[in-house]
Amino acid sequence: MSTITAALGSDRARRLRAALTGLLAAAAAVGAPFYFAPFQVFQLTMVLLYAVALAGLNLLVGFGGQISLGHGAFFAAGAYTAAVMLDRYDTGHLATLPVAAAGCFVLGLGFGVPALRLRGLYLALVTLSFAVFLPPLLKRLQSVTGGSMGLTVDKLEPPAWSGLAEDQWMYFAVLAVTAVVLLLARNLLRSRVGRALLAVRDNESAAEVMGVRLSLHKTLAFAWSAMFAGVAGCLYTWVIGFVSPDSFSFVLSITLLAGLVVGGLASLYGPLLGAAFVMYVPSVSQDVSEAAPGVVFGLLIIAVMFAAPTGLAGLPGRVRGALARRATRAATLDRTPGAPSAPGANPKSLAEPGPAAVLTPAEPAAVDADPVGAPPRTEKE
Amino acid sequence: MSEPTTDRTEATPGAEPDFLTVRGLHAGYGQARVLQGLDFRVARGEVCAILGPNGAGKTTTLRALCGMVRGRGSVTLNGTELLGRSPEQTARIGVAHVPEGRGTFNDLTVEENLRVGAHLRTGPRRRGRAERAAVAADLERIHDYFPRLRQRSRQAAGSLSGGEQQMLAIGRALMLRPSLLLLDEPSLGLAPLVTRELFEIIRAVNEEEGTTVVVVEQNAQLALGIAHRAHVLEAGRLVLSGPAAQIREDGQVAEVYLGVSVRSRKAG
Amino acid sequence: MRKTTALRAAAAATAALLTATACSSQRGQNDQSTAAGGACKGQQTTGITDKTIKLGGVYPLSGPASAYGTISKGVAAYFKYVNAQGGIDGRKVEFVVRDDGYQPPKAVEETRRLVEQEKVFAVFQTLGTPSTAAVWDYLGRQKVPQPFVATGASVWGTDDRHPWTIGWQPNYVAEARVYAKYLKDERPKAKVAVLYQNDDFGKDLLGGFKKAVAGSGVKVVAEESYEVTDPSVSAQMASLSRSKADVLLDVTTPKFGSQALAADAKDTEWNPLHILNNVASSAAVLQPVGFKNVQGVVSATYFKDPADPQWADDPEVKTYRDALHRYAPDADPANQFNAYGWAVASSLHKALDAMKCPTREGLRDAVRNLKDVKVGMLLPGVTMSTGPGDAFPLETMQLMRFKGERWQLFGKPVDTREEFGPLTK
Amino acid sequence: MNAVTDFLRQVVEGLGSGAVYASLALALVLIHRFTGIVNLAQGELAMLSTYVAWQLVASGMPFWLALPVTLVVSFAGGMLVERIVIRPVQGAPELTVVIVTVGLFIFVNAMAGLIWSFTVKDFPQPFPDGGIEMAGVRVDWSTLGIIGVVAVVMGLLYLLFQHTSVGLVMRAVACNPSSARLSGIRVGRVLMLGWGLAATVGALSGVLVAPVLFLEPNMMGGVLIYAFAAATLGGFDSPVGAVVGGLFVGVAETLTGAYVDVIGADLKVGVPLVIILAVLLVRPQGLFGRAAVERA
Repeated sequence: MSTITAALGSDRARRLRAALTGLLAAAAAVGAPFYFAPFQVFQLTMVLLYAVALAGLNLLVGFGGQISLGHGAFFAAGAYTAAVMLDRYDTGHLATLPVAAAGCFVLGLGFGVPALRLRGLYLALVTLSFAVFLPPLLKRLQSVTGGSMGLTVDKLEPPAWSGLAEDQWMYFAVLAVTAVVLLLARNLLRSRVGRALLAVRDNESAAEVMGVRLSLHKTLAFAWSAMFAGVAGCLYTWVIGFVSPDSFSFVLSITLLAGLVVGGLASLYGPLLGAAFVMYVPSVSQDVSEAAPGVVFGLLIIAVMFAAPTGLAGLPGRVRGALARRATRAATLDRTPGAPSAPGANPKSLAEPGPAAVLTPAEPAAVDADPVGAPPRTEKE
Repeated sequence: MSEPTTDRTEATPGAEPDFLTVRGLHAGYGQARVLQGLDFRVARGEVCAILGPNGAGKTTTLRALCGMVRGRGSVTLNGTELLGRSPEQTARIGVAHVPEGRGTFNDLTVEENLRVGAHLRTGPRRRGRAERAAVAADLERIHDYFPRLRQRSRQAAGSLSGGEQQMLAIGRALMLRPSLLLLDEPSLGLAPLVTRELFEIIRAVNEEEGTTVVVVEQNAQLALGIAHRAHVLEAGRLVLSGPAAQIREDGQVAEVYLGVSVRSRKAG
Repeated sequence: MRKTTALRAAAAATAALLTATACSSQRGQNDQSTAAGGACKGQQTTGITDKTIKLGGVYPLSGPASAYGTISKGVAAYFKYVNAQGGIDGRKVEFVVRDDGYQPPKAVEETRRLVEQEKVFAVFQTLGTPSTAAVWDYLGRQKVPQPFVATGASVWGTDDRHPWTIGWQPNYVAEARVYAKYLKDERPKAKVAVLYQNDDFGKDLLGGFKKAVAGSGVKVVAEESYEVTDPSVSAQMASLSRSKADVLLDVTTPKFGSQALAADAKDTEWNPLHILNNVASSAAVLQPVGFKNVQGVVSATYFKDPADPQWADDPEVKTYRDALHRYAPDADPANQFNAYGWAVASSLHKALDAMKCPTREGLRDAVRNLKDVKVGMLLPGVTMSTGPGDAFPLETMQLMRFKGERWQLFGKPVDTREEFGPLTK
Repeated sequence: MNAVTDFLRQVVEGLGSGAVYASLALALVLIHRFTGIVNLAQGELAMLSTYVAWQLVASGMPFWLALPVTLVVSFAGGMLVERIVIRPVQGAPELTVVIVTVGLFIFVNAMAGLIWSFTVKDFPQPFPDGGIEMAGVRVDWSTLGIIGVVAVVMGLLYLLFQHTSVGLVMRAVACNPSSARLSGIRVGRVLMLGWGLAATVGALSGVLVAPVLFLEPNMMGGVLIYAFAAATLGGFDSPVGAVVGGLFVGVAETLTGAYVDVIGADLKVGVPLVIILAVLLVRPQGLFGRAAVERA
């Protein structure tokens, strides 16, 4: 009984601490634009908008298990939707957001259908092709997109009543959208859709047997994911005020994927870390080596993957795990009390049937795992 | 129900009682500790059955022996320590492990599968005519044990039936000319008739080749039928050890530890 | 579970913020300093003192366009050379280079870093049309001069809403006009096939060419584009060869220039007059193709190619080689991009010398009021001129033909202003 | 020139680019087959090998000596890359390994720029100038040479895999590494061997295409995308598929670029992709890929 109270107490304490930290983080996020220089506020704004795109990609790659090398294209589609609306129809910034989101959602649905038939690499290639194909297409549609010169549009201006500087206003606008999007992503994952997605990722046929409507969920995952990327693109147009086809080459798509993996797949806050990585590390690389920033940047990517194969988000867990293992080794004989399944009768035996933890649930999963040191495998379908 | 029930306990070829010695074996996956300290011995030429319910640690025991999972304690084969070695190293010492789920090379043909088994002898540095002849002879021998493999020699392993794949997996393991053969659930997913055929062959191999066999089985009755000795595992510990016949005869013990399979035997 | 996630998110956000803080502890902006008195009263003096002048440039040091990154080395070498000579009007130049990887959002970030954190006097060169277009609004609003951008798009000179930004090199339309005039004079009935890069550079040049030959007997009969991401232009060359045109106008960047020249040389059935645009006209582009394969190729230029033996004894080129050797030992003096950097930096030197006030406004006005300014690295006869209604410093080029192992200039320098009138939108 | 000759000429042109794609696709397929990952840095490693060859030739070594030296160096280099860069993330999620190759891509590209600058280098053409006339169409020796070498490499790989014990072991590892280990195969060494082989094939690819594309650090960047497409079309597991896929992509792209005005040279990159999508929707495993074999 006392343990339960203690547990409850510690649970409450933990919740309290978490709520406090959350409040602190919110306060920090809100206070940041007043503390930092405008240039740094701009950098933070960029981190947030990349995080939106990465969160979208995470839905697909991290939770859906499908690889997309073409999210830069959805990003571009969102950015161009906003830019064209501002340039030709003078709609005002706010109106561009739902249109870009809806447009990319539909585009994602369109891609989601063929994506059903494709797996792994094949899907990666088809999406990559889309990313490669989009810039020349944008150039071709010169009358609308401004061709290779791109479009310069107005940035988001603060209204007079706010009393904020341009950077601060943009930061808050992007922060608001990011917060909504990240919450949406979180709820999406906790909803039936999300659980279905996870089930599909972990075991497709089993999920199907369970009655998950596979095709629907996979297609929807693509659509949501594209929508997030489109929203990020729209924010990009608000913040940068300039779009051109060559801003959205396939390099962007690969950068996004790299950012996601570096940040941490299937983690809710991995996208934030990944976005910070793609935003800050290139400049850091230049500070290290002016002659060849790429050398440093490439090495840093590899180094992070060595240190944290599951991404930066997984790093604390890995460290904790390593520490725990060390602790376990130190106290091998310490046993968890478990329900003894052996009968009271102690038949003639050479070994002693002592009480032991019931490890049954742990084993099947572990047995499925590849043995130590086995190379990673792709699905060979 | 006719079964291969000669009592082999007395027939234990116990020239070297300490061929395989397991002492204080602990093993697990990550933070999950599965084996909590095992001690047992297997004599040369003996068939040893490891029995127990699901999750007792049977598979883990075999994996620790062959190096697929890391273990602590001591496992010696003919005086050589096995722990701390990788699977490829234990294979080179003479341990052949037929994993659960068979682990055949499905894209390769049946004959290629068997040749991979002989790879250690046909490696880059040993390509003499004598070796090639020896491999051919071994192939012939395996084909004699498993005539069905001969017929399917050019077929892809992936196209075989479950029983044939299991035979192929054992055949490939034998191509290593192992001194210790580890079999993990050979009956899994096979029809009863096929299973019986398979166990007959395992017994034949043991008798003719003198290969020491450690077999893990859910189907206790079958395993006890060919084993000399048996160990019963529960929750990572040995709860019962003894000559196979004795364990088979002890109905109560069997029922408690081995569950359904024994009851079904009684029912049958 | 839920709370721990929130906790982690909070921790991540805090970490990100801390990173940002760690990246720079400088705060407070917009504290522009202004000149104290005299005619220059109230003008911005950020980044300039009596002893120093701080300039910043944004170049692609990484990424797909890193070939152009070396321009910054030419520029930096010039400033170091000048500093060793006592500086510009007694002011030592500090030149800060940032890398944008040829990505516009990065260009915005790095330009803002230069302006807000480094507090540079002027952003001397952004490279590439997309990167320049991404920041010129910002620099205009901040009233920071953006002189002599490293792109030849005509828009820098025709636009009238960005007084703080100005180009330098002859714009692509002007270059197209030089070729158009040459063809109209020499081959009035020429049928022209065009290979061009599918971006602002290729389209600007092609568009300018078409406009310049409009109404004459010179006709464009075939055009093929390529993307910078394409591996090669051989398919495009095969298509163009079907047109059987008399002239091939080759609007490419160096690697594709080499490929097109090689494809032309290989094609024995089609032997057009090959006009190679200036960007790809370096001897370094022609040499890999083999000099025997590029005889008779025509191009136009405005500065001295350091790889060309005819300038071997030119005093400015000698100075350039020595300076590069001393101040940028890892840069190849024969690379025309280094020479370009040297030329544009020395042009800025002249503009800074011409400032009436040592202020940002002074520089803005100075670059728009140049009168036949001579620069050592420019060809004889090519001078910088700007004025009201003319925001193109260089609009003169001279034709050259490849003979033996080097380019030979021929004809007089063509002043496209005189020939075609001022360029407008 | 009549329409037929003209068409043939475009086909030959397409085969020429196709052979370039095919050569790199072979290397991609090799690594994928043995390790199950896509090496995005494959093109850059090939470029690096080509620079090695260039450096050797530039320092006075005859081409036909520099070539085998380069291949040996590349083989060793490929093994080293596996050991140093890939092995530490073995067992990590597949995407982690892919991103490591992205890092390697950026690193190698920047390194080459640092060492050899971005100035275009000329690379000796191993094949004679000129070509032969066939049905009024001139086919360059270099095109024939690339196709020939690619065909020979493909044949050698086939022999290696199907008729040698090393090939058998490599296929066993590709098929089921854990069982291979239990058969006493040193899987780590076999994986190194796979990377070494792929790097060698890649080096050959680089050396073959360098005279046509001209050597600079970004030489293989564009090729990689097409090679990726070729490998996908071919099924990602089959060397034959990679070569057929490469040639197909090259021809399809050239023909549509030349004959379909709406598409033109700028959008021709979309053509092979549409075809690939169509093929994949009918055969998700690609033209030559194996259908899924249910693992028991």
